[in-house]
Amino acid sequence: MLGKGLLQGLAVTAKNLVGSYHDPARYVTQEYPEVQPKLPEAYRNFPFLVSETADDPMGTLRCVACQICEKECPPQCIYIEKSKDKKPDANGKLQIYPAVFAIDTAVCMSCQICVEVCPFDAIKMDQEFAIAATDRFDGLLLNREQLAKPNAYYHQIHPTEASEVDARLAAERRAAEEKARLAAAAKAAAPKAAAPTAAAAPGVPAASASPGSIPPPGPPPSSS
Amino acid sequence: MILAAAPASPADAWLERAPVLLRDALTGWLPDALRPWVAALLSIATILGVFGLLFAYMTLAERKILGRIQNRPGPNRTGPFGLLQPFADAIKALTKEDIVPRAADQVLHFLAPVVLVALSLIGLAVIPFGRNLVAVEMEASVLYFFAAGAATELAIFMAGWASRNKYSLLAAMRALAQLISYEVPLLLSVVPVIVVAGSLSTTDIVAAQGGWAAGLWPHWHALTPWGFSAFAVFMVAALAESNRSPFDLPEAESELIAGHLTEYSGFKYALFFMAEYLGMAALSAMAVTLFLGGWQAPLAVLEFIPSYAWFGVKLLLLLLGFIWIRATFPRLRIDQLTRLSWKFLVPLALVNLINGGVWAATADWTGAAAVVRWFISALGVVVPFIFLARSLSAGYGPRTYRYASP
Amino acid sequence: MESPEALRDRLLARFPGASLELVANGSPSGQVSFRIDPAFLREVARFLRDDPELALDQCSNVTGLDSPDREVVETVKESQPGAPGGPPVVTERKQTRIAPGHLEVIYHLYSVARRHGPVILRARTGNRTDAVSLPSLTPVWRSCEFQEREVFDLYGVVFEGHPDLRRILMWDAFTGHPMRKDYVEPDDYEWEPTPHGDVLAKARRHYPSAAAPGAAQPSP
Amino acid sequence: MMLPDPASTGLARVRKIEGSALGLRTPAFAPEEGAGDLLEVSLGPHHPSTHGVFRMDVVLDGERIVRLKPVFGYLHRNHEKLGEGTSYLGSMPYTDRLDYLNSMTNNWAYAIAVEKLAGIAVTERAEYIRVILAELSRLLNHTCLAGFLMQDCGCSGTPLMYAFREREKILDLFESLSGSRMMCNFQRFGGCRVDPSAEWLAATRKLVDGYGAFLDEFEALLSGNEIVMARTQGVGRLPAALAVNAGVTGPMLRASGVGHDLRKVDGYGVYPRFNFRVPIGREGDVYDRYMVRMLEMRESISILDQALRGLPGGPILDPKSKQRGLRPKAGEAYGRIEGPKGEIGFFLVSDGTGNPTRYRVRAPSFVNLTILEDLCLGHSVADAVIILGSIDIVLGEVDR
Amino acid sequence: MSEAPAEASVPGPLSAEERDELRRHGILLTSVQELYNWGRSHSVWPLNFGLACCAIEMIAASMARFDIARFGSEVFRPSPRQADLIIVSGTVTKKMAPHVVRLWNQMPEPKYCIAMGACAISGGPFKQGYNVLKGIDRFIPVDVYIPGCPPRPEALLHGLVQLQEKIRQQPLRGPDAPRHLRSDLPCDATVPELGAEDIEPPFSPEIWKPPTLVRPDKA
Repeated sequence: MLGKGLLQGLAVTAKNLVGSYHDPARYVTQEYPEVQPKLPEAYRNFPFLVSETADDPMGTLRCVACQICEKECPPQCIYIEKSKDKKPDANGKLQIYPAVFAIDTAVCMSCQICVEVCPFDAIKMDQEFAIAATDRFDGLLLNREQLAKPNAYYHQIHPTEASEVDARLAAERRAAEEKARLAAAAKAAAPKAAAPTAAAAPGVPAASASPGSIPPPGPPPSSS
Repeated sequence: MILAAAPASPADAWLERAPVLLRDALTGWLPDALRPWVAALLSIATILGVFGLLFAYMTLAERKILGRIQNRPGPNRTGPFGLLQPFADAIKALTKEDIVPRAADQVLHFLAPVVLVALSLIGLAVIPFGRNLVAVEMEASVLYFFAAGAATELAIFMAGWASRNKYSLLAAMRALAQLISYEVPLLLSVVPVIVVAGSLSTTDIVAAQGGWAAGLWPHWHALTPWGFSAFAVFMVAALAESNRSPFDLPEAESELIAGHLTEYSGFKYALFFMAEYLGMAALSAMAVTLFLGGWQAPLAVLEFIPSYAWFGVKLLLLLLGFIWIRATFPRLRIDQLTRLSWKFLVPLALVNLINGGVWAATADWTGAAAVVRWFISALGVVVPFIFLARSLSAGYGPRTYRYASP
Repeated sequence: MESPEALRDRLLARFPGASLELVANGSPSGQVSFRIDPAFLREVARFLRDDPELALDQCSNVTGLDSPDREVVETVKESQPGAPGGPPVVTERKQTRIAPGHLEVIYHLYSVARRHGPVILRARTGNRTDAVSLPSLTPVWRSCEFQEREVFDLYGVVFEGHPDLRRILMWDAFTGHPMRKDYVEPDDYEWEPTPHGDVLAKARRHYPSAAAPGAAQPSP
Repeated sequence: MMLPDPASTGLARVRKIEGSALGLRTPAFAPEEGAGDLLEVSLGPHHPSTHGVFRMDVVLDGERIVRLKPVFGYLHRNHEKLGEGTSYLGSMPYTDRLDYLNSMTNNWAYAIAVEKLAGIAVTERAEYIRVILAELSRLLNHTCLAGFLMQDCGCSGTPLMYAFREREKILDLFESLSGSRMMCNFQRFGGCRVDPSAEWLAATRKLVDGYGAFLDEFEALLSGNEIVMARTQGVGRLPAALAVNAGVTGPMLRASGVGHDLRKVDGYGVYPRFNFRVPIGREGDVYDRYMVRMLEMRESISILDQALRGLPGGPILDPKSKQRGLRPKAGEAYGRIEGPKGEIGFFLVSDGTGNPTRYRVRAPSFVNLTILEDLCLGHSVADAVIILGSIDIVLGEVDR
Repeated sequence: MSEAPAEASVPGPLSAEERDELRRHGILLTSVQELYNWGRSHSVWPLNFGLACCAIEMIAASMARFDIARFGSEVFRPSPRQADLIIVSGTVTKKMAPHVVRLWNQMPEPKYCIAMGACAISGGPFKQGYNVLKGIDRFIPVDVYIPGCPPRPEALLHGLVQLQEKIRQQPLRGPDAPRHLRSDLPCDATVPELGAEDIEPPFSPEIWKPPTLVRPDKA
């Protein structure tokens, strides 16, 4: 009969109109600025650099400026300059560090390939999405200082993943220490031990416990 | 002084008489010669004010109700509960740059929105908003109303043609087709009411619908079989006349961008918007007057509520219906639109004409005969509806589907 | 469906003059293809479509492929008459030659009716500059219409017999064929805060002032 | 409070301008002898119903279409050229942006092509996860399509809102699994990137169980609606023979009565293990295309149900597979799957280096548009809009 | 009110905090400038215009879960004549660029532009493509940049709130006045032509200056 379908349709909309006042399934709005979205743990938006501690982010960056992410980044939005000197990392080991590490969020597509290819667990995905700016270059080009965020923050946004990473890093560190100890033992057994290097290599295991022992990062490299 | 005793009839209640008393208080000190003029100006101002405000809040209500139907709140942060939203929109529209294409017909381009708003407004003059609340009483007020209303589509044509834009031109052609098709059923559906009420005056028609059967069943036209049919035809035609979904072909967004509005910006565009809502309100007010008993209360015991409040409630319910329909239905195609009119609404209205005539002729049937009268009238609605609906929906229908053999 | 070799033999028997070559595929996918003399392309295609056993009624994919001109180093043996009576002196000389490139169009055919495929056809143009025309297969399969237009647009293959051969993705006034390997993009370099080696070189070209002394430059 | 005269404050200014809004130059059209006054209209590239930046150059006789030429390329983002300069892994996130409603199926099609090219095996669990995600993607695509189609028919957003309400639920699943709502970048060569947790599977189960009820309500709103039927039945008829010859695939081909579904024909992945049917239409008009998708969603629910129940354990990525620095042997491969819009295929040519020498996307939306003019001729503008809507295009895929 | 324009030109006698305090108590309007800015900031009607992936998230932002209507911005106008805001949502190709600029020119003042997503800001992941415009700000003055690929609908809402805030802060006189009230700025943007190899000009010289190669962190 003509009109049956029309009435059926009207019934559906009426059900939704009434339902929006009592049925949460029919009133799905999340009022954004007041209600922040519940982001799932896996959510990714723009990368950040993991540093071990919050009080000295530049000194404890995990990144060793190997530039793999820069090469693999599909839209080529990462720019890294290696440092000319070495600096002790969180473990006290002398490492090359990124003198410049910039990510252009105006280009980044948050594909997380940089995270996948990073062998040092140094770059991870952030969950920050509200970074709209009125100026493109001041607001959207993130440099090393803006990108560095402490491991605690990583634990906060990706707890499961961060624990896994920490466990893996700890295991690696233990293995490295073990190896270093064996090497040191072997060298000690040998008549002449290269004492200075052997002492430097194992380093201080828990850097976060004694951040003061780490020398502050050098002055930012001037433009060549 | 006024509430000295309980009123003998609802017409004497203080609240009921408040608008009239207010008018008299405002004009009472004037010389007699001036008094009707000032009173008329006052009613114009009231209509403008009330319907201006109604327009503002109709837009908000539409946005909010549409929102609710679509499971969301709608505007809610401009002022408390979003109540200031229409004013923000008005300020923006007023201060927006006005763009006129150089190729456009400058005069018509400017005139179209003005004419449209004016024509949408003047129809309101003859609507009795309550007992004794009508701006202009005249003998042929129904005729006057439809004469004024018929010109609105012309204004849309003006807008579409003057813009010199291809989309606007298509919209103008559609508006004309719509005008020609839907004036006929609109008017035809009113004729039985005039026949039954025996008058062309809106106040008389409202008066004819007064009273209740057993105090429960009001004598509204829409509650009789022929009246219901006429009401339905009237409302469908009213939807088309006010270019509301599912008949919003002239400004069909998904096809013609904004149709005749494509070249309008700023305040002129706001005027079109206003005209659409005013036209919708005017036609709804006419439907209330003709079919829903005007300002009459639905139950005898509810008469203590002032008549204009009842009118307002009925008007708002009809407007809610407009919004509800808009939220639900897709749009018709232009050929289907005209076919719906010529092959369905017009024949239905014509048959209904006879039906209404029979009803008028059998007005003195009582008792068991009244039941027969009802039955005949119902038959006169249902049978043509079934036949016409069948021919209208020939070729369309639900289908069954097969599955591929693996 | 018959094996590719059987199909090749059948096609050769049906079209005696056609040069038909079975192109092997080094990848594990094993999708072999037939390279066909362009002169016979349309007839072969029509045969493949209408043959009741094959019934390749759907041309799923049309692809262009660019093989640019390349340098070939050849070792040329030259024999010169040596000392009288003695054997000729054979000298080996390395000689570079420009092997002309070509454009290739690849058609992936499937049968909807018989549910098999793909049969892959390939045809080559003579070179990349003037002999770039191939017969259009749009009269055989409608699905080639836009895809051939795309190959024309991006590779510059001219399809003879195409009903409406215009640029499809780029605008009409555009002159280049961007999918060719030697296409040079217009210099609309966007200043990038993250310049990489080659990007930086581009930047220097684009902003000559940057190379001027005194202007701050990022280190490469 | 009274506002000062806008002109004096400069708050508003009147501008007289040349040209008309949206006016575009259209190519000249020579009408045939005896034709009436014809109107050339350019629908798009900015038009509410072209589903993005697409243009139809239309010649109208009254409102009847006598010629229609689609114009492409307004979203030609050089996907294929970029693919030739990027590593095999690096192209994966780009495939997300082809048909941006269905990144999961694009990923799968690309992964299948690379797996064929490099001879990579896929683990059993990953195959099931791929099926689950592809069917969720199909639900998402068809739901959104129905919403957009009804928007084109002139609905004031309500069906689209309901469709997007459900879409958000599916996107929540995608997001909690892959980390992104739309650009999942999820499939890897030889498997998937993340193993779904038990909670994720439970959430998916909940969605699948509730989806049928949503479809019922959605169909109550639309499928039996007289206006919808009047608008869509008999409009844009596509004969089966033309559909096959023009390379039309997916629900559009099936609506024309050809039971061609790559999930059955190619039997890729683990689809042969599932019991499902392929709905086909009779008329091949817009209504059939809409209904076939509706019915397909019900089959997808059934596949999801079976896949969730039969999901095996094990690794999600073939341990022998390589992602970064993949260098397949020289050769070529064409891999295709049944995407929600039709056959989506990738043709890759390798020369043994880390980048493909040719990276070609066989986009279903693009090929399906071949017959757009045939479908629209003789119909009105309003019909052309819904015919385009029923073809279900995404411009990212059409123009690539 | 005769003193209204004068009031508009100078900052009101009240400090911002006092004004906020008043506003909390429901006393809203203190000057024409504020009324004007309040009106246009709460009635930003976007153009119904989408380019690519970001357009889907833009649509999602107007749908039930996010509901851009709460800010009074759900009135997506199909015609540029009635729109206040163009959300450039997606990759602007060179073929499309003239149309986008023309749409911008067709919008009446005051008008705003949001560049949504990486592609609209800089060409994003596709910036190496031959047919991709490297940032819509080469032709159109952009008010708010929203990075992301695509930005979440919440990010778009965040951008919209920023735009509203920006509108509310605009003085109507002086060098910081909005563009449409300044006679020294052009009314229309340059519409590029499709040339033989590239669009001509590749950028609008009045709006965009090619930046010098100085990295911000080193300048």
